[in-house]
Amino acid sequence: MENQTPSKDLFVPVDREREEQHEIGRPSLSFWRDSMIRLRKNKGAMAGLVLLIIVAIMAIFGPYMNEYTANEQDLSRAKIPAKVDGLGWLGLDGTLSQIEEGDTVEAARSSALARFSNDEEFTEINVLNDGSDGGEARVEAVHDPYAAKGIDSNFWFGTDGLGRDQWTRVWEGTRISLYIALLAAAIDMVIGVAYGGISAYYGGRVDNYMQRIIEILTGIPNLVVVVLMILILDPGIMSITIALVITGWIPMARIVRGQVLKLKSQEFVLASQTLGSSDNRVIRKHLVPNVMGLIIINTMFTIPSAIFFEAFLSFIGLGLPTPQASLGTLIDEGFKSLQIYPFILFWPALILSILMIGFNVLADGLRDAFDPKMRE
Amino acid sequence: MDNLLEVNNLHVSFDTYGGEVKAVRGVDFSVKKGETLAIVGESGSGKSVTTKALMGLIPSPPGRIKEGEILFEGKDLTKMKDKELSKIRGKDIAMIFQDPMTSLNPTMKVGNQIMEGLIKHQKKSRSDAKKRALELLELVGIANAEERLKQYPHQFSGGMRQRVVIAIALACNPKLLLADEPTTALDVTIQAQILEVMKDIQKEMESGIVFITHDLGVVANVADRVAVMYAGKIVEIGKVDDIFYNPKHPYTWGLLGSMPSLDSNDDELYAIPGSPPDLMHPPKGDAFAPRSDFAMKIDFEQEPPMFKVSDDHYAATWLLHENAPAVQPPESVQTRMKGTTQESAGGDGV
Amino acid sequence: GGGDSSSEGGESSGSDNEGSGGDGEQVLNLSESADIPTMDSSMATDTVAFQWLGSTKDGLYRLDEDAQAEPGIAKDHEMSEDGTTYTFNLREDAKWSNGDPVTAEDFVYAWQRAVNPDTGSEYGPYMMNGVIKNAEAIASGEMEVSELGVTAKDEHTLEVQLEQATPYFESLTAFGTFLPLNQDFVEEQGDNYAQEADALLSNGPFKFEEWNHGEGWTVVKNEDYWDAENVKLDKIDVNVVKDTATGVNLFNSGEIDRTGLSSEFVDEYRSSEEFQIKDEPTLFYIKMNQEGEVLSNVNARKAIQYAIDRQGMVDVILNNGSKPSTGQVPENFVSHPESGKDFRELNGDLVTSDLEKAKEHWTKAKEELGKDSVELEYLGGDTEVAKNLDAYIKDQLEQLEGLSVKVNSVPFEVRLERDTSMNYQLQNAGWGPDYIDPNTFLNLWLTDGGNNHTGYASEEYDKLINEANTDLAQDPEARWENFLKAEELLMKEDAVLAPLYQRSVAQLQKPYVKGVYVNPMGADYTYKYAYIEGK
Amino acid sequence: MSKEKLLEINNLKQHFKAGRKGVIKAVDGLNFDIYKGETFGLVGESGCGKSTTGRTIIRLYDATDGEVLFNGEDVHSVKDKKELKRFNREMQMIFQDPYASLNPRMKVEDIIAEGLDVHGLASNDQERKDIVVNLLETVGLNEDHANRYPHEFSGGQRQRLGIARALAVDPSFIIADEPISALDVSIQAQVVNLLKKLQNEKNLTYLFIAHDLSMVKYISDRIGVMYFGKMVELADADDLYENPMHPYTKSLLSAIPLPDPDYERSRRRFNYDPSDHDQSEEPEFREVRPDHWVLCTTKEMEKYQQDHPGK
Amino acid sequence: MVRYILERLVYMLITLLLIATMTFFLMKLLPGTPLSAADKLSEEQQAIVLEKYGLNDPLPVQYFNYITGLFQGDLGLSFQFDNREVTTILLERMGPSMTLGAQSLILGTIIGVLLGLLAAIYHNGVVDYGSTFIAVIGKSIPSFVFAGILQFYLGVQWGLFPVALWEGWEYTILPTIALAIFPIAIAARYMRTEMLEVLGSDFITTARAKGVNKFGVVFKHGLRNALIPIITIIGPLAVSLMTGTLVIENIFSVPGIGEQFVKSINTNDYPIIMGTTLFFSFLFILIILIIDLLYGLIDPRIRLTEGD
Ligand SMILES: Nc1ncnc2c1ncn2[C@@H]1O[C@H](COP(=O)(O)OP(=O)(O)OP(=O)(O)O)[C@@H](O)[C@H]1O
Ligand SMILES: Nc1ncnc2c1ncn2[C@@H]1O[C@H](COP(=O)(O)OP(=O)(O)OP(=O)(O)O)[C@@H](O)[C@H]1O
Ligand SMILES: [Mg+2]
Ligand SMILES: [Mg+2]
Repeated sequence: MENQTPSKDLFVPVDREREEQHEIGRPSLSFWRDSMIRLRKNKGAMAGLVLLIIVAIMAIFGPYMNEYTANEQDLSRAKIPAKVDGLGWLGLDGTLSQIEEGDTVEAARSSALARFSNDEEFTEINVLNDGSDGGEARVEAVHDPYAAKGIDSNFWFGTDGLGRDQWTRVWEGTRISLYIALLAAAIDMVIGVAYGGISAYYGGRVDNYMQRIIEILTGIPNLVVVVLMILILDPGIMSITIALVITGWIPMARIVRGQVLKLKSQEFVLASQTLGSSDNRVIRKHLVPNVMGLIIINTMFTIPSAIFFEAFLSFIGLGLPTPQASLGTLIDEGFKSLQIYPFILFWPALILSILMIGFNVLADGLRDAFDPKMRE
Repeated sequence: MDNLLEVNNLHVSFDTYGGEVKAVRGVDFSVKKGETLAIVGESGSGKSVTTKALMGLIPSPPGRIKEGEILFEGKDLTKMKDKELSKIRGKDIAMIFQDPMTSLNPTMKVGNQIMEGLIKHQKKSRSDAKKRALELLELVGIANAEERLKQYPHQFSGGMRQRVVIAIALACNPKLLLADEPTTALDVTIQAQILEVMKDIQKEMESGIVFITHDLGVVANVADRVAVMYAGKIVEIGKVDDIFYNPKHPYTWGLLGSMPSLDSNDDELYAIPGSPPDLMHPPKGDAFAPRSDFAMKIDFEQEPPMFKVSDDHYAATWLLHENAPAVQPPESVQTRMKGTTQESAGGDGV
Repeated sequence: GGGDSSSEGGESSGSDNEGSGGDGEQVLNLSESADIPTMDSSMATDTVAFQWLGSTKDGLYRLDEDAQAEPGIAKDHEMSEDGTTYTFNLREDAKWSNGDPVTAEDFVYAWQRAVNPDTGSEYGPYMMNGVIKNAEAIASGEMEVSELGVTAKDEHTLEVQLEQATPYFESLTAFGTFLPLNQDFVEEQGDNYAQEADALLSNGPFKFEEWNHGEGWTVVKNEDYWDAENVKLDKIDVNVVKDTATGVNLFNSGEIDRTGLSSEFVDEYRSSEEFQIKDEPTLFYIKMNQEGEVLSNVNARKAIQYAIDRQGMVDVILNNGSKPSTGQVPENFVSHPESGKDFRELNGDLVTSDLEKAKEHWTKAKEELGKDSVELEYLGGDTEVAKNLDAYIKDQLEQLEGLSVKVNSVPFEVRLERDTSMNYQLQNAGWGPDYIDPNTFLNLWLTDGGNNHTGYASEEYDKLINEANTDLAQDPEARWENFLKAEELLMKEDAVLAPLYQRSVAQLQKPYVKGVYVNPMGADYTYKYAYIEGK
Repeated sequence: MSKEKLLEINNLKQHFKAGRKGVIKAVDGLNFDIYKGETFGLVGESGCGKSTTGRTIIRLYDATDGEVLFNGEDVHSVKDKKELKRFNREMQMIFQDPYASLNPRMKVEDIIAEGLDVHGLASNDQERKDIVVNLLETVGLNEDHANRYPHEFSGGQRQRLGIARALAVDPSFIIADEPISALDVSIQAQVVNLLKKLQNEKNLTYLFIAHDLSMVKYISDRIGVMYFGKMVELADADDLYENPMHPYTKSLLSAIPLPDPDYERSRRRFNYDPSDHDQSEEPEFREVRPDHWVLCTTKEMEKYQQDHPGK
Repeated sequence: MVRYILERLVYMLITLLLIATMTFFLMKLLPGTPLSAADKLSEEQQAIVLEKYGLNDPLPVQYFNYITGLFQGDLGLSFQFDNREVTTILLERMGPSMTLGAQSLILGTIIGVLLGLLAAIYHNGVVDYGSTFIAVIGKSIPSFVFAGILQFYLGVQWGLFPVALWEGWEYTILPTIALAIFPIAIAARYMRTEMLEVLGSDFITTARAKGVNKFGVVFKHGLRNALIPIITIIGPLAVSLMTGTLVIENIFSVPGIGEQFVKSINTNDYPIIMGTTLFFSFLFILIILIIDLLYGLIDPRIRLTEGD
């Protein structure tokens, strides 16, 4: 303990203002700002957000960044790979290669050449193994379709089976995928939130009936409903959206219902009721703002599944009409030539994966950010 | 006398987004065999963190013991690895938590929860462990013990659950029992029963108890000695009678004064104004000064040391300094003192 | 073969290869794209069923390597002067796989069953109405089944009365619906008939040994077959494989001996010695609904005919050996009765691709219609190939100034319905032959043709076709002339349809598979003479 | 104290459905009056139906049976929305949990002004703001606090906000449902002092629910003790403490720990066993002594009267 | 308990009846006819054939017939597979789908739960990020792409497993793996969150205060509690694995029910569509029931409140 005695004049009572005593001891951060701070600290979520923003920007401006349009076809330049000046080292040099084996180098060479319609002029042949070690001869043929077809401008993502520019198509596809996802999510949010909210708020019999309806709806397999919808309506964005909306809102309704049930017996809601607030006011001012965080998060999770679902519909042939393309249809199309023209699959799959990862990570981050329990 | 537990200059901090929370800022106390030390203080003053630190249960990250030693039978617990600690936990030092509703595993039979520690620490066979569990349940006053062992926590009422928690803590005859607000969640009547159970057992086993609460009534009931915590520090410590009948720290006055006594009249209660300080930025000087009616200039500049009031009564307030003006505690506190005890305020800085 | 008007691309590819085992094991491993819906010949409607009916049963005739009728159960036949009565002499040594002899009664029973409305057969009435006497009346329930123009003169003599002379009747009898049925067995099995491997009787080269629905089936050589000595394969193992890539993977890992290729795979395997192209007489074309304002204009239709570059389409999009189609009767399908020249060769390219001409016609059409811009809806299929194709066609057609095409990709069922109700403007459609005669392609466009649905009504055309089927039925050359003229009228003058391509199927087949015949109709392949060599 | 009845509660029952068949009789036949200007304390163990009583009175629940007369009018028979609103202005409630009772997404100003908005008590924004500031000052907070969110406040301050919200509509009767039990000891006194001050200033009537008997005794004029949905004893605060009659009341009183070690060392606890009662007849709520009511049988009443001879 | 199950079963019947009714009428909205050769038949001819299937009766009559058949366990005859009983077809096709579904569910949950556990134990460490990454990837790659890649590399290139077809247990390996990736992702993610939450709860501290070590805390105390919410998601997951496996069934040539279902939709085979829908719904409701019972098994608190 201290030995030197503090000076005497310090021992005088202080007259404090009472006001001061009521000063608030804790930092003043609003709920949202607090959440945002937490979100910002979450590197994964921020990376996801940045990726999403980049993809969204590209979806808007990408198609205008080169001279091609999405549906401009030219069969003579079909299926050529991506070429970006200066990125040749990344494999974006616009060449195709094929490795063939044969008993002799010549045999291998000719079958490798046949792969490129025997276009010797623009095909370079590298002998990988001349077969002198007793094994099969291996020959790699590297074909330059740009040179062969005299194309002087580059296709950044290559072209598809109809010679359409993949760059433009992929970004327009992204647009459609994003549109489908957002629209579906929005309507799903509206229906799900309203349904769950009403069911929980009015409770009792209303709740009972509404829950029975949900149970029956969930009893019908998703696929059944969607397929029926798409068969009855014309296929297209609208029917896909409607199909999504018909079943997609159920999880949201469940979540909102659970949340509202919990909130509804919270004392601040009771307090509002004792003040004579109408149901309308209680819902608007008290319930909705408090489930909003959860709704946003859940929507974030809905979006990737909507994108996925659309891709699945394309796979089973219930997707968009031609020549419209979404990332789903592009991937499905590209998947068919995976073994021989992998680049057709690669680009849309890359963008889709970025979107998925972006939404998933962001959703995770948001959930952590909005959940006070995750505070650490 | 040999101390069972000795805590010296304990500092515990949490690293949060907002910065370092200095939850415990230099705490010293000791507990002897068979003695009950009560720690009181308002919410957030660092009572739980202190006990958790004793058990090595501070969640890390974000928490860490910054400084200090915790000597249990002479061995420093802060230097031990988790493995060694887990041999002491439950065996030599046991803990009872505040909320009986959440501190039992809902998916495990009560019997198994009691037996778990026995099997681990005393290497008992299942049947021996079960016998002991039966004994324990009877000890804490649960009837039909045999049947109860096979039930799950949700089949117990709150009071019974808290008894189970106590039984778990007592399973291995611990030398030291840490009870963190063991009755706060309970009704007064049940609380009284639980306190009785605890006292009986202590008598039988001679264990030392650290009893945390903010209910002064409970303290008066159970404690031999009392430590008053404020903002991560012990501000006054002494025998239970010293604290109740001769309190020296204005915060202790505040606490005592804000409890109406059954025979008090209709006057205004003495209320401690304001709210506790932000532990992320603890104020300079005496942390209680901003809320104290007796604050002096020095309180805002220099931290008060522990002044000795009597051999086992210390308080950290400048009011005990020889230069301080003599002040009288508020009236409601004075009535409590009943004039039964010693001199008026004033003492020597130590 | 069954008229296959379904959408693009359903390759039902078999592939064969020896199974396991060393030299001489005569096992063929194949895949089909779908399960067999039914093995009941009266009820069958699809290519898979007809394929395996054809492999396990003999009708009166079967098709040989050159798609000519060769004797099956019938040794030979006589035709009456007027061509309306056929008398078939059946072989005596033909047996069912349960030992019963195959008799004329079996045919009578089978054919009557096929037209009996109680049976609910779809192909029975379709194949027999207007061909076999009284079939139509029986099928609509107006006449007793026994009135059908087919009678067993004795155990091995079958007499068939036709409504009118039908030059292609012989090839028709090779079709699945006309296969015989063992009445006792069928009735004994009742509802269970043709549901499982053991509820089937075979009188053909192979018989069912195992049938796991959805998964595949196995047929083995039928030792009771009258021509068993010419059957070399011991066993054909068939698995259902729906996905092209899966088929290719199975082929490469040696599980199956033949697999179909989609265009993407063609590039990869074109240089392989296992690669082959199988031509089919199936045509695809754009139907144009003349009841619409724009398409009632012949110049507009001609513009559409001319606008499409078919070569690029088959080379790049289909990429499977399909050929541009320039008429409405396929290449290598029928040849002139005298000269033996191919129908297509004789009538030449009725429709060509010529953008200049297309634009001329289009300008004219716009003038006549008094419109500057036109939007047309195009009904396309919902498969991937179809979508690519439709996107291409849209692009091609939109080269015509002021024309915009809205593609609506719908499932096959929906397209059919909208076809029937004529609720379309442009439509991608296809047709495969039911028998080997130009008539199977050309009678569709009769004014009251059940499948016309284009609004095309031409007295002249009707007269040409009807004449060919009645007055000229016995005069092959004159009949031929009529068909040539009719096709020209249909395609060139009246521009009813815009032809697209004649389908081929690209596939991989192991080189050791030999002796498999490809048929233009009915069963796609004949395995009777197939064998494994050099595996 | 004028003995004018503000609230009369007659045979109030509130039963909840539980599960398929079960019924929880949370409140089962309560009878008591609350006089103008007094504080009526309601105590009892957890789950005995105190909150339910409060909430039923203010019509958060529709009563299963019985009536609640407020100034002679039955609250529960009012169906008209306007009439109801009138009651809402007269009767207000302060809740137990200072964290759950304030909407975390609303600013303090809007929370306090909610009553003004609902009843249209402020004609313009300025007036609304003024009233809010006034209220904040009444409960010991200030203008600066109006723009903050609830979580920026400590428990005691939050409870003040709850009080300010209730005061906004200028009620004459306030139900305080354990307004202090979630608060720290040092803060409890602040809130209790505030409630007392307001009562004096505005002539308020309180129904004060708590299980902490020392605080109840301090604040209440009369106290009712509840046990399993029934009122077992009702008397003046001092009378109840000095002459507890019903064994449950005795046991409750004997269990309160007091901050006095000497007292604690000598305390004797009294255990309540419901089966000790006289089983010969249904107990009824009887006036054993003037203004001292106990739930008892006639035999028990006689015994109580002997044990506690009149004042 | 028995009473509770019986009650649920009755309720289930009612739901199924409603679903049957709804699908029945939806089916009538489908365009086209179930005739595969519709384009070849005249309208009169089509009418005759439809008559045979009873499709020309007035709607109420058809409905009545269908529902009465239903009560006798008769789902009708398939159109596309002439004369075959829908029940037979469903039973045949169910086997492979259920096998794959069950295998992948078990594999997926076990791996997923382990991954999630590891992530929770080594919270914010390399393992955590690794398992999160796997989970995100698992959710982000379309299953047909994943299946195709598995088939090409593990089957064709490396010859580890059969490429496709359905001829024995080893043929289920690749499709099971392909299907399992989604449950792995989901289970891992939920497990992590739940486990973190559970690890922060009071009874875990109690256990640690008893001297239980980290391992014991996680497995003896944490797992069971963390599993409770996971059970909830397993229900719908199980149903979708056992029914919606169309993509995988196509790619691996599995004779399953999902593939059959889409085929039926494409051919307007009403009886199969309805039969399958009812079967799917039945499965769904059944699984929900099982899950509810399972809850009781895992969570003793629910046992008392629900059953008696
Ligand atoms: N995990 C943590 N992270 C950050 N801060 C923490 C953590 N645990 C405790 N604290 C802080 O440490 C301080 C002391 O907390 P402690 O739990 O010891 O209080 P207490 O005295 O037990 O209060 P109560 O009476 O409410 O239990 C508080 O300010 C609290 O916010
Ligand atoms: N909305 C409700 N539905 C069903 N039961 C209820 C409801 N509200 C309260 N109960 C039950 O009614 C009984 C009385 O509850 P109440 O909340 O009134 O008790 P309390 O005396 O206020 O207890 P505490 O001191 O814990 O606040 C309890 O058993 C409770 O479970
Ligand atoms: Mg604590
Ligand atoms: Mg309460």
